[in-house]
Amino acid sequence: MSLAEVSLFDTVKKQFLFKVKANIDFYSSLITMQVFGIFFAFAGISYGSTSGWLSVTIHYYSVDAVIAFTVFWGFVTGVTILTKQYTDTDFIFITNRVSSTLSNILFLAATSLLGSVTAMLSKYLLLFASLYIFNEHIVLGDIMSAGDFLFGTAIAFLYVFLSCAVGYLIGTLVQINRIFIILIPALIIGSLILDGIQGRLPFVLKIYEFYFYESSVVLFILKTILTSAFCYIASLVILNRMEVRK
Amino acid sequence: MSVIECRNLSKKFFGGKTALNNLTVSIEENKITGLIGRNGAGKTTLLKIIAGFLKESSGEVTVFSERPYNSLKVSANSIFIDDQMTYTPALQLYDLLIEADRFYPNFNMTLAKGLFEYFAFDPKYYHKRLSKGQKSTFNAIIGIAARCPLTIFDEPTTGMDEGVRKDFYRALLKDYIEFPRTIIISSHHLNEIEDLIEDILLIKDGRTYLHLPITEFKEYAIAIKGKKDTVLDWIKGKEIFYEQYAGVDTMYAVVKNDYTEKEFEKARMAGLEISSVRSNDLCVYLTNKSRGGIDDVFSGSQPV
Amino acid sequence: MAIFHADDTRPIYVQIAEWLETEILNGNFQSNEKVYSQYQLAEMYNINPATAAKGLNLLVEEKILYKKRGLGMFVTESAKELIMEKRRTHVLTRLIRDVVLEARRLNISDNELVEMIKNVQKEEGEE
Amino acid sequence: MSILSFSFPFILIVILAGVWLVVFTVKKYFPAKATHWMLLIYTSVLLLAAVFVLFGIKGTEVVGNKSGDEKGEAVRIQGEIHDAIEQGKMPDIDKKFISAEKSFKLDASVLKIDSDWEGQNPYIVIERSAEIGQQVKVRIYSLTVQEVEGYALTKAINPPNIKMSGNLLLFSKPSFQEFKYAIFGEEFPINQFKYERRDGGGGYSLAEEYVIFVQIPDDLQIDEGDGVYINYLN
Repeated sequence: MSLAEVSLFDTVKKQFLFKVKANIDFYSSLITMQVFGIFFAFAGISYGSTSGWLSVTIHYYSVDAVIAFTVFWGFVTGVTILTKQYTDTDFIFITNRVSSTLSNILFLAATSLLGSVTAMLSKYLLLFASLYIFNEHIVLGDIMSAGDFLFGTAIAFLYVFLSCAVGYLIGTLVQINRIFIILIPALIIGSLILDGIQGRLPFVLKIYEFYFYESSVVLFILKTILTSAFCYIASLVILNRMEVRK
Repeated sequence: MSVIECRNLSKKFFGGKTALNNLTVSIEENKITGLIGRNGAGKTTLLKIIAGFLKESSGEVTVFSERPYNSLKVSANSIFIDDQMTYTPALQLYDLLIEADRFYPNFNMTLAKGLFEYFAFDPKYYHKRLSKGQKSTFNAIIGIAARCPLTIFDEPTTGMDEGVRKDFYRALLKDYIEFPRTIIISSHHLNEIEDLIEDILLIKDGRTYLHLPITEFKEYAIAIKGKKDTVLDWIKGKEIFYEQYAGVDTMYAVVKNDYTEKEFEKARMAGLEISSVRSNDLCVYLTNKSRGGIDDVFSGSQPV
Repeated sequence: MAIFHADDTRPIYVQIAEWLETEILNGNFQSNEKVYSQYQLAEMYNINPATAAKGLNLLVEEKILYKKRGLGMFVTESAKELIMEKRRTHVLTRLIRDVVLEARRLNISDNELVEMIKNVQKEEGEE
Repeated sequence: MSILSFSFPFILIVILAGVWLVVFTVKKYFPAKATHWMLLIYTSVLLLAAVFVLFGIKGTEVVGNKSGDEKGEAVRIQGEIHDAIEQGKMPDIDKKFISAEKSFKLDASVLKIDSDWEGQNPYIVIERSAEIGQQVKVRIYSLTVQEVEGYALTKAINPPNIKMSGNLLLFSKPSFQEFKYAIFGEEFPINQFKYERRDGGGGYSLAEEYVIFVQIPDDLQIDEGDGVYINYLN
């Protein structure tokens, strides 16, 4: 019997399409997270004052919450996609660790993109509600322009994707040993305490600033893409050594 | 040509449990091999190493001349069916068939559909809601229809009822005749698969105990019954697999069959009854830890 | 290899060989006619084709069948003869062995046994 | 609106149509589960909202310019008005600062001016004029600056009410007004790369100041009420 020669590319493609169909739980969690974020944004901060003849209510909206929730979703998804339930499903059909990881990355990228587009679009939902439901005057220099929308989506995507990558690496570590579930938060809290005692700027904050205070677009793209790449490569190196369907 | 080669293959698990211990075996192309062994003999571990899921601790293993661990080539040309298969809960049974068809190059969708309808599966049902037997049946359909050059069934009939088992084995045989491939079936019920298989691979304590054609295995041992002294005299120096005593001095023994026809004549003349041993019983005798079996436990622990 | 007399435990390939012999005896297969392939037999008996092949090879060894490369197995000219001859000797040997064993259990001497056989022959002849 | 912004709603409609088209054509490969519908409805709602907003938004609903100019002008006009009062050149003040203007016929010889605006004494500047004839002209100059998050939203504010009954010119507080403002912060992924970071926190502030300029005939007598502060130019 002649053996089938399958290419990695072909397998990754098949597996990606399979995951788009199979991993629908992640869409549900994405929507749940974003709807939650939108409610947060609606509730928002409201400020009102009334003098004898003037009543002013100012309603602050921001989709930052939606984006932040999406970033968090990315992290959780990155971790979850490596749990036994999902990897076992992978290995029912043709795959190896490389194709499994590559198709995971593609899936995470695709859903991150979806997530960042919907997160940015949710601004229009807020605008809609503000205009037509709450009859508010919108105080704005400009409605988000097409350019801003695309740019913002791209940057939001990089954040979500980075978060997925970090989640993926942590998910990998957790697959090696459950102890990391406790160890990683412990390390973070420990470093916070230690930095606090020594009066330094907390390490975690430095990481935060590293990405969130970067004002050069090019540097930001480099930072996020390189970090993501590092996380995925490290995961792959580890996963290559790990047994499946134990 | 051999499809699978294992040389001094060992597998130690984290925590020190040795599942395979210097196992050497070679499985030839397009044969159906029955992998037999007691619980914990290392059957599943061996199969999972062959399928590339687990990594060998030492020794050498090749499948299609390639180390199976993490090999895309092995994955593409083999399928591993067991009762632990978890499919994505998002897809319905029929969609799972479509996915399998998309992945496996030789997948025979007509056959899969035919079996799917024969076993009266609901296309819109979900795998995790199936009963144990139905799950096994569905997995078996995938396993047969995938037509992988290396098809591995690890206890495929778990939970199936008698009729379904028969249907499954017959379907497998028919498709094998039409599309020969290397098949390994593990089971602890040899009698179920003895007609189906060509070779038997018996493993015990993580090693190959026997690997030979099933037709030879059936003549591998004989049973002798008669007066204890006569029997003992006759089996002296032979490899004894099993012995049992009944009545005052009747003895039943199973020994390795390397007697000549003349010797059998003589034995009969001496009043010994000679018979063949059922393959399944022989497996049990061969893989028992002690020669006497469960009775030893009771005879050894007389109340004081 | 029919050393085991309990028929139900005889290897399946032996049973297949015997069944084919019967088919030939009954005239279902004539000389130089093609018999079932190992795959047809495997399907009919629900067994592994290799086992079925062993049954066929048994008959080839006994010159009841001959192989044509790439075409299959065919019945030899002398097949019927050979089968009848085999069955004759086979059945007779078995019966005689049973008689001898039973006689021994009943403590009948060899001479007595021979005498008994002669008597039977005489009775048969008179009728 | 740039061309890109203008065509944006169309792009969104095309995307929406595309999503639905893909779903319907690949439906057989795409088992419609609750999640898929959820996803579909969710994206559709978002896209529809976007279309509605981008097509339906009217200039009046989006208020506010960056307040720099307006605020600066308000400050400038305060100076100008004070100068004008001192120099008696009130009519020269830019017309755009007039937030209300009214004129009344008057037959009486005495004009009573008062205000019922408690706690606030409108500042009234009176100029006698020979050419005006038998009437009273009132102009209200608004120096009010309403600021929300750094946006000046003054124009929408009503001026004080002016009423003439008999020979009483009465000023009262502006009619009740309710403002509901929505402020949309810029998303952090966009905000991050802008040098001028709008950190918000401007909140809401209202600095009200009106100067009421009344022109009367030369011979009219003024009876000052308690609720006003009057300054005569001549």
